[in-house]
Amino acid sequence: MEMNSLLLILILFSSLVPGILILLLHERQVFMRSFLNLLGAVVKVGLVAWVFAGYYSGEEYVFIFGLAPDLTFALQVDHLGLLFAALSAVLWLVTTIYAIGYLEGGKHLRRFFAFFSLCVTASTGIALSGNVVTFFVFYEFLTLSTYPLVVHRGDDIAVEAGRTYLWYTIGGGTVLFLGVVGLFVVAGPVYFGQTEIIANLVAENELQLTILFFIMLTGLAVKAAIFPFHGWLPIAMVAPAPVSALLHAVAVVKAGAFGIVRLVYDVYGIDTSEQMNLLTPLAVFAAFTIIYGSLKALFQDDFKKVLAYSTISQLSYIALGVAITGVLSTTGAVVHLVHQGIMKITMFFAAGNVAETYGYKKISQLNGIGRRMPLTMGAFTIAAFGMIGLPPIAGFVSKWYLGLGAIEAESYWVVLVLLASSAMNAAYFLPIVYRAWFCEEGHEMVHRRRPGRFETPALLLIPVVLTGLFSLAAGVFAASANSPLSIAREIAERLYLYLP
Amino acid sequence: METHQIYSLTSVVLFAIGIGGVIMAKHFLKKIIATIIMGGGVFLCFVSFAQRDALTFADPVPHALVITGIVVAVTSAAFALSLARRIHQLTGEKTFPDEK
Amino acid sequence: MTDLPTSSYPALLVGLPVLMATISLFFKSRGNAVAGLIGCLLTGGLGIVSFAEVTQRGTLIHILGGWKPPLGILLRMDSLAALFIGITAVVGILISLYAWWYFSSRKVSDGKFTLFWSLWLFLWAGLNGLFLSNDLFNLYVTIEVITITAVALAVLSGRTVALFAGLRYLLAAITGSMAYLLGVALLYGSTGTLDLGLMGQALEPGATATFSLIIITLGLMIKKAAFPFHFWLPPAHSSALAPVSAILSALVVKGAFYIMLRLWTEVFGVSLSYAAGQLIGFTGAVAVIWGAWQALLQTNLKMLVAYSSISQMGYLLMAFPLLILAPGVASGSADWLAPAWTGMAYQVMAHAFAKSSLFLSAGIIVFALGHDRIESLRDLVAWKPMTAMAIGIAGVSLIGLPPSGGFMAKWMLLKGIFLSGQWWWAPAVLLGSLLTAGYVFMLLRLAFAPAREKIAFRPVPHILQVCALLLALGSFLIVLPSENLIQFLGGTESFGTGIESIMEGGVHGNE
Amino acid sequence: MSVVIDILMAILLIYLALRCMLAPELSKTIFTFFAFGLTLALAWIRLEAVDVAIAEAAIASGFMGVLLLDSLRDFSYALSKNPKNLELPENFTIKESNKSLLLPRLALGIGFVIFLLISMEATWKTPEGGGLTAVSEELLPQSGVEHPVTAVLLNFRAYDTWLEIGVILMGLLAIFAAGGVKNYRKPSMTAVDPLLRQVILFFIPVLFLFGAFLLYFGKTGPGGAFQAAVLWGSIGILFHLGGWPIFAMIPRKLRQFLLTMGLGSFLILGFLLMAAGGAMFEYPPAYAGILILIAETLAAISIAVALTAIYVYLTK
Repeated sequence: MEMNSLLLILILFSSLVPGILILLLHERQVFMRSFLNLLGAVVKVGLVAWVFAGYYSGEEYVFIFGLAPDLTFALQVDHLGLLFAALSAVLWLVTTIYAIGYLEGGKHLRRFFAFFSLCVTASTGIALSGNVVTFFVFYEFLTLSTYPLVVHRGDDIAVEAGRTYLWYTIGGGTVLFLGVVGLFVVAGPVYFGQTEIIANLVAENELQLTILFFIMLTGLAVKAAIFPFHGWLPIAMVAPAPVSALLHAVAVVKAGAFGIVRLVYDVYGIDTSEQMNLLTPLAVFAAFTIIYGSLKALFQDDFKKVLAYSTISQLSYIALGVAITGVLSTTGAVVHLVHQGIMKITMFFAAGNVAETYGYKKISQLNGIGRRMPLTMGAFTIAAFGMIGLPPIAGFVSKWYLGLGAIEAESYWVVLVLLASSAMNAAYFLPIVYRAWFCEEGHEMVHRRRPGRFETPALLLIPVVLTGLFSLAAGVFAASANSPLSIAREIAERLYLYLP
Repeated sequence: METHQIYSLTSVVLFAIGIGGVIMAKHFLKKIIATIIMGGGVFLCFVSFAQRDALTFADPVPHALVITGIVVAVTSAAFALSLARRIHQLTGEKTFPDEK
Repeated sequence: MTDLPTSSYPALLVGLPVLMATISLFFKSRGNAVAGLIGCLLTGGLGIVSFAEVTQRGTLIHILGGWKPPLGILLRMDSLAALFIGITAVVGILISLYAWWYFSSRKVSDGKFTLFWSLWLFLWAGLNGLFLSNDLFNLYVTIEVITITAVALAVLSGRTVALFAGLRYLLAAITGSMAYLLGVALLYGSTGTLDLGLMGQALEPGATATFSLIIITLGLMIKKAAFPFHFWLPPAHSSALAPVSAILSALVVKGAFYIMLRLWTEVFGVSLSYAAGQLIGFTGAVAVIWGAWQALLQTNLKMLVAYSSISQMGYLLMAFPLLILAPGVASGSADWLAPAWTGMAYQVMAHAFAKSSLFLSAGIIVFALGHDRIESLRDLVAWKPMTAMAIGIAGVSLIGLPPSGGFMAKWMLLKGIFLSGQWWWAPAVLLGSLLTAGYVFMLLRLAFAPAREKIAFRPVPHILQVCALLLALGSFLIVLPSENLIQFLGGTESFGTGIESIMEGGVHGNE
Repeated sequence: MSVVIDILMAILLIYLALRCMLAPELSKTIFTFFAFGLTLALAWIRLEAVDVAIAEAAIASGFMGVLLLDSLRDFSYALSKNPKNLELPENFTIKESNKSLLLPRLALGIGFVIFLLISMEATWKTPEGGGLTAVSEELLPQSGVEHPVTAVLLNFRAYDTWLEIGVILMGLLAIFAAGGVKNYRKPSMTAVDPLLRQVILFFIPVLFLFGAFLLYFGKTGPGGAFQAAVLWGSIGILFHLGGWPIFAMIPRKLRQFLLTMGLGSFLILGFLLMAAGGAMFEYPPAYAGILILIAETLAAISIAVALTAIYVYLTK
C-alpha cells in the first residue's frame, strides 16, 4: 500500500487501536490507560498535521477498499474534511487531558475511555470519508460508540436519556440509510466532489432526487439537532462534562452539520441544489431553529441546559450558511463549524470545572464564581462574548461572514434572524458573566474537590484555558494564512470557481 | 376411470382428512394418528402413479420411496408418541393447554 | 451436469458426522463427549476444507452408487451449498466448543445430556446432506433427519415446557414434511424424475405444477416458521438448552428455507407468477414487523431472541419477489437480481452468526442466574462485560447497522428493492430495522442500568463468553471478504437452471 | 368389475379415515386405525405394490398399532387426577372459548373443501411423466438383484436407505431424549398367562423363519430388509410380552453394537468403496449381489433390535 493511503488508515487507527487495547486492559491499570489515550491523541494530531502539510504541498491522499463490486470503502482528503479532521484531532487531545482529570477515580473508566476513543475514530472517519457510503458507515458507528458514553453514569436518568438519544439517532440513521441506498440506486456510487453525477441526472430524475435530498437531510438533521429533531440534545446532557463537551460540541452534532455541508456542496452541488430549489426549506428550518434554540436557552436555569440550547441554536448557523448561496455565506458556514466547536467546548469545560470544583450546576448559584475561578471564568467569558458575536473573538468572524453573505444574496430576513439571535445570545450569556464577576457570593463556597495549587486541578484548568485562547486566536489571527477562516475561504472559492 | 385415478383421488382426500385431524383433533394420540393417515394419503399417491407407469412391472422407484417413507413416518410418529406419553406422565395432560 | 468434477467431499460431509455420531454412542459420559467434540471438530474442519475446495474447483458432484440421475441420486456442492455448509461448519464448531464447556461445567453430563453429542452430529449430517442434495425425495429424508434430531435436542432439557413445545414442533414439522412429500409425489407423477435439474426441465405448467408449488411452499413455510406458521418456534427455541437453541435458530430453520430457495429457483420456474412472489414477500414483510414487535413485548430473553428469529427469517422471504421477473421484463435488464441474491445470502450468514451468539449469551445468563428474565440483565455490563459486548455486537448486526453483515444484507436487499422498482418493500425493511433496534437497545439499556439489588450469580467459565463473542464478531467479519464472496456466489459453474440463471436472468413468471 | 372393487375400497378408506378422526372415544379411533391400515394394505396389493403392502401391514399398522394400543392403556390411567409439574410457558394463555366458534369453523370448513377440490383437480390433471420403470428395467441386470424394488432400495438409491436406517436409530435416541431412558425398568416376570407364553413360543421360530425367507427372497421377489426386520423385531416384542426381557438381557456393549451395526456397516462399506476409487455405494457389479445381501442382513438385524428397543423404551 502506498504511504499516503497508509497515513489515512493510521489516522483512524491512532484512536481505534488504543480504544480496543484499553478495552482489554484491567480497570486498575490507570497509568497504562491514560498513556495509551494520550499517545493516541498526540499521534493523531501529529498525523493530521503531517497530512495537512502534505496536502498543501500537493500530495493526494486516497484509500479505497472494495467491499462489494460497487460498494467501496473510501477515504480521501480534501479541504473540508481536513479542516474537520484537524478540529476533531486537536479537540480530542485537549478533551482527553480534561477527561483524565475530570473522571479520576470514577467507575468503569476502561469502558469510558475505550468508547471515547472509538467515538473519535468515528468522527475522524466522517471527516475523511470519501464517499456517501463510507460517510454513512462512520455516521452510524458514531451513534453506537457514543451510546455507552451517554449512559455512562448508569443511573436511571442516564439510561432513560440514552434511550431517547437512541430513538432519535437510530431513527435518523434509518432514514439516512434509506436515502443513501436510494441515492446509490439512482446515481451509483457517489464520491464527494463528483457533483456532476447528480447534475447530469437532474433532468430525468428530478422528483426522485428531490425526495432523496430531503430524506437524507432529515436523517442528518437529527444529529445536527435542527428543529423538530433537536429533542435529544438537552436530554443527553446527563453525560459527564467531557462527553458533553466533545460529543455535543464537536463530534455528534458536527457530524450532522458536516453531513449537511457535504450533502449540499459535495454530493448535489451548490448549483444543482439551487436549481432544484432544495435550499429554501433548509434555510427556513435553520432560521427557525436559531430563534427557537435561543428562546429556549433564555428560560433555563441549568448551566448545561443553557449550553445545550445554545448549541442547537448555533448549529443552525451552519445550516443557514449552507442554505444561502454565495462565497461569503459559505465561508461563514464552514468557519463556524470550527469556531462554534472551539467556543462551545470552552464553555462546556468551564461548566464542568465549576460543577466539579464546587458542585454548582445552576446558573443561580454562580454568583461571584469569577473571583474564585478567574481563569476558568475568563475563558468562559471570552467564549460567551464570541458566541454573542463581539469582535475580535472567533464567533464574530463567522457571524460577520454569514451576515455579509445574506446581504450579498439579498436575503435580508436572514440578517434580521442573525441580529435577533445575537441579541438573545447576549440576553442569556451576559447574565452568567455578570453573576460570575459582579455579584457577591451569596453563601459560603465549599470545595467538592481539593483543587491543589490552582483554582481547580491542573488537568481541568489547562484545557479550558487552551480552548479559550484558541477562540481568541481564531478571531484575532483570522486574516493570517492557514487560519480556519482562510481555509474556509479557500473552500468557498473553490466551490464557486466554476459557477457563472 | 382407471384404478390409479381412483386411488390418486382417494389419496388427496386422505391427506386432507389427515391435515384436518392434525389441526382439529385435540387429543395427542389423535393428532399423531392423523399424521399417519396424512402419510398414508401421500404414499397412496406415489403408488398410484407407480401403477400407472407400469411396464412389465410397476414402477419400482415409488415403491422404494414409499417403504422408506413409511419407516420414516412411523419413526417420527413413535417419537411423537413418546413425547406425548412423557407429557401425560409428568402433567396428566392429554392436549395442548391452549386447545382444551 | 454429470460432467462436472466429481469429488469425495460431498459423501464425506454426510458420512463423517454419521460415523462419529455412531462411534460416540459407544462411550459413556466423558468419552462420549470427547468423541462427540472430536467429531464436531472434524466435521467442521471438513466443511471448511470442502468450502475452500469449491472456491478452487467450482461445483463438485458425487454420483452416489455410480447411478446417474434420474435413477440415482446425485450430491452437488455448488457455491450456494458450499456457502451454507461453510457457515454451518464455522458456527457449528463454535457452538460445539461452547457446548463442551457448558455441559462439562454443569456437572450433569452423566444424564441425558450425553445424547447431545450424537444427536447434534446426526443433525449436522442431516444439514450437510440437505445442502448437498439434488433429489426431491432425498431432501425429504434429510429434512426428516433434521426434524427428529432437532426436536430430540429441543426436549433434552426435560422441562415440561420444552416437552409441550417439542411435541408441537414435531407435529408441525411432520405436517410440513407430509405436505412437501405430497407435492413431491405429484411432481414425480408429472415428470418421472426426482432430480432437481431434470425436473426443472421436464415440468410443464398446469394445475398439478401449481398445486405442487403451493403445497410444497406451504409445507416448507411451516417448517421454517414463516408467518403465519410461526406458532411453534418461540416456545421450542426458547425452552431448549442454550447450545441447542443456538443450533436450532442459527442452522435448522435455514434448512427448510434452503429447500424452498432451491425449488423456487430451479424447479418451479414455469409455474411461478409475479403474484406468487409478491405474496411470499408479503408474508415475509409481515413476519419482519410482527416478529420484531412481539420481541419488543417479551419479558424473557430467550423468548425475545426466538421472536427475533421469526423477524429475521422474514427478510429472507422478502428477497423472493425480487427474483421473479414480471412478464414484460427482459432477462438481461434485471440488474436487481444480483443484489437481491447476495443480500439474501448475507442475511443467512449474518443471522446465523448473530442469532447463535445471542442464544449462547442468553445461555450464559441463564447459567449464571438460573433464569432469563430481561429485567435481570441490569448491570450486565459491569458483571459480564464480554457477554454484554457479544449481545451488543450481535444486536448491531441484527439491526443492520454498518459495517456488520446485517448491514450488507439490508443494503443489498434495499438496493434490489429500489432497482426493481418494488419500492413498497422498503418501509417494511426499515420499520423492521427500527423495531429491531428497539428490542436490541432495550437489552443494552438494561445492561447499562444499575442493579436494583446485589446480584448473586454462579461463576461462568470464561471460554463460554469467548465463544459467544467470537460468533458475534463473525457477523462483522463476513463483510471483509464480501467482494470475493459475492463473486463466488455468482460465479460457479452450474446447471443452466438455478443460481446461474438467477444471476443472469431471474425466474420468469408466466401470467 | 375391478373398477367397482377399487371404488368400494376407496370409499371404505375414506370412511375409515373419517371415522378414525371423528370417533368420540380414543379406543374406537385406534381400532378404526387398525382397520384403516389393513385396508390400505389391500389397496397396495390392488396397486401391485406387494412390498409396500407388507411394509404397511407390518410397520404402519402392526408395529404402530402395538405402540398405540399400549399408549391407549397409558392414557386411560387415572393419572390425570393429580396433575403435577404443570409448568406452563408464560405465553400459553388458555383462551376462553365462550365466543361463537361458528364463523372460524365455517371458514375452516370452506377452506377444507376448497383445498380438497384444488388438490383433486391437480391429481386428476397430473400429466403422465412416465416414471422410471423403463430405466430401472434397463439397469436391473447390473444391480446384482432381480427384484426391482430391492434394486432401487439397496443399490440405485442406497443412500436414501442408508439415511433411513439412520433415522430409525435417531428415532430411538430421540425417544431416549424425550425422557425414556432413565425410567426404564426391567420388566419383571409378572404373571403372564401360560397359554399366551406357549403361543408366543410357537410363533417365535415361525416369525424368524418367515423373516429370513423374506430377507433372502427379497433378492428375487417382494420382501427385503425392512419387512424381515419388522418380523424379527416382533420376535423381540413378543418375548417382552411374554415376560422374557431379552432386550435387557443383552449386554450393553452388544446392544450398542447390534443397534449401530446396520448403519455403521453400510457406511463403512460405502467408505471402502470410495477408497477403492468408486463413488459411495458403488458396488462392483460382480460382487453386488453378495454385498447387498450382507448389508441387508446386518441392517435387518439392527432395525429389528431398534424396533424392539423402541417398543421397550416407549411402553416401559
